[in-house]
Amino acid sequence: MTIQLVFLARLRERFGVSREAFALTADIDTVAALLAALRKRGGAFAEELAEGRAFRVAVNQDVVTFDHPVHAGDEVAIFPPVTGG
Amino acid sequence: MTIQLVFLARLRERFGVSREAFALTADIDTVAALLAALRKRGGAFAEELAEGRAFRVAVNQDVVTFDHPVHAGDEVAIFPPVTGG
Amino acid sequence: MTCHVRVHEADFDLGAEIKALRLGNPAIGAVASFIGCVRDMNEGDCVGLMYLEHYPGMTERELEKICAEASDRWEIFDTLVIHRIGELKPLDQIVCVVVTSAHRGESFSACQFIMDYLKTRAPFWKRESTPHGERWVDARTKDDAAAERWKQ
Amino acid sequence: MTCHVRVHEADFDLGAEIKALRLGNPAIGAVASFIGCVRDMNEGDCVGLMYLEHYPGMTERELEKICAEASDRWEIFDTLVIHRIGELKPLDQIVCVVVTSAHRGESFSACQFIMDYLKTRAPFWKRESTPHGERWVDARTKDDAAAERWKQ
Repeated sequence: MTIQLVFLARLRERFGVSREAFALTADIDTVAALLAALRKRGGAFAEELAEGRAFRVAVNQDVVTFDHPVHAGDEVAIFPPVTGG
Repeated sequence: MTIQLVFLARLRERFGVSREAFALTADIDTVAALLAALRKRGGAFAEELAEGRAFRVAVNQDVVTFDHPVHAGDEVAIFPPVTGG
Repeated sequence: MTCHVRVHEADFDLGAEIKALRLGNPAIGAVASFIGCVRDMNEGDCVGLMYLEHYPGMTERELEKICAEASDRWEIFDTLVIHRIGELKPLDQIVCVVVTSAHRGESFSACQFIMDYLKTRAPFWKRESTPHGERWVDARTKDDAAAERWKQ
Repeated sequence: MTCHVRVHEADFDLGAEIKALRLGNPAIGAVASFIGCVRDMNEGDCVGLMYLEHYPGMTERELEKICAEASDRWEIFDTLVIHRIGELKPLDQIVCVVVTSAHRGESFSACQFIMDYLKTRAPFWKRESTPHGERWVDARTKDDAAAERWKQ
């Protein structure tokens, strides 16, 4: 019952990690619930993922809204607004 | 008291001439008057330069409206709508 | 802002032209370009050969005026227009337009503006050879409409 | 319609890419293209180096989706997107987009659409080195506005 978390660019630097396995609990069934759990870690997580901060979430490489479900085996990426091109 | 007439593309082919010296008379002081004089030649000139036909006139390489003056020494080009690019 | 206009029979190499335009200007962030090519079909007929006539002198003048108008309207660095004349065949390049600027919106708009005005104002004429014989290409009202929208 | 997407460190040659796209398709009458380059100034600071990070896998997917959307909206033949990653310096090419079509309006619109969507949806991030140190580039609201107008 784990998911792969992926952090990119400025968030990867701030969190000091680019990829981690995250154990889902029964109450973490949406992106919103996952974000709440990550915020509880405090520090950079609480700060960068606070409501109103500009970041995006992709589940299995598709950008989603925060009510999107999260299932075991998913790859969930969190990253700043994109700046390529 | 002459001008240089220049005919291009389809009009050059229809008139069978690409460039000719044209002697101005006192009554030919505008593009409109010049066109009237050319129409009097009949044949392809009357046909192609008839009112309502699509052609353009440039005096000294600037496209002009038919009320534009014509002076000795001018280069007056008559050509179909352009189709480059 | 520099405006480069060339009208000749020889082919061109867009990549090399862009390299030359960008040379030593690190303020350029955007390069928009366009190439027009000879198609093998037009108005439902196969096209074997195409002949491009122009009005020497006026052509260059008109293209320079169009580029100057573009640089009055948008913040751009360089404009380049190359238009070929003479005999061309399907797949040949006919024309290219390149515009450089700091940000992309300006070069995109200016490049399209120059092509739209070139199509309706630059004195070039196409004659095509088809199975039914030779014919002068008719001006398209669609091109007039494309140029017209820049007046709004 | 074919969509070509490439994400890599190596530089690219726009002229050669266009030649390869056009090869053997005499129905192509128009090729619109765009190159984005590293500028030596951004937000008022000198930029010495730039580093481009991306999200492997999602990047290619997203670019392919954007190209597919473009070909749903306009009658176009091929789309090509090349985006570089890793370390870049001023004057380097970052990205190119090429679109081919029969007539110019379609390739111009599709090319600009792809760039606007790439800027707001493709997972790339820029980090710049300036005299004040390293910084991640902020997303521009102007880019959101550029993408937004295609929804009308």
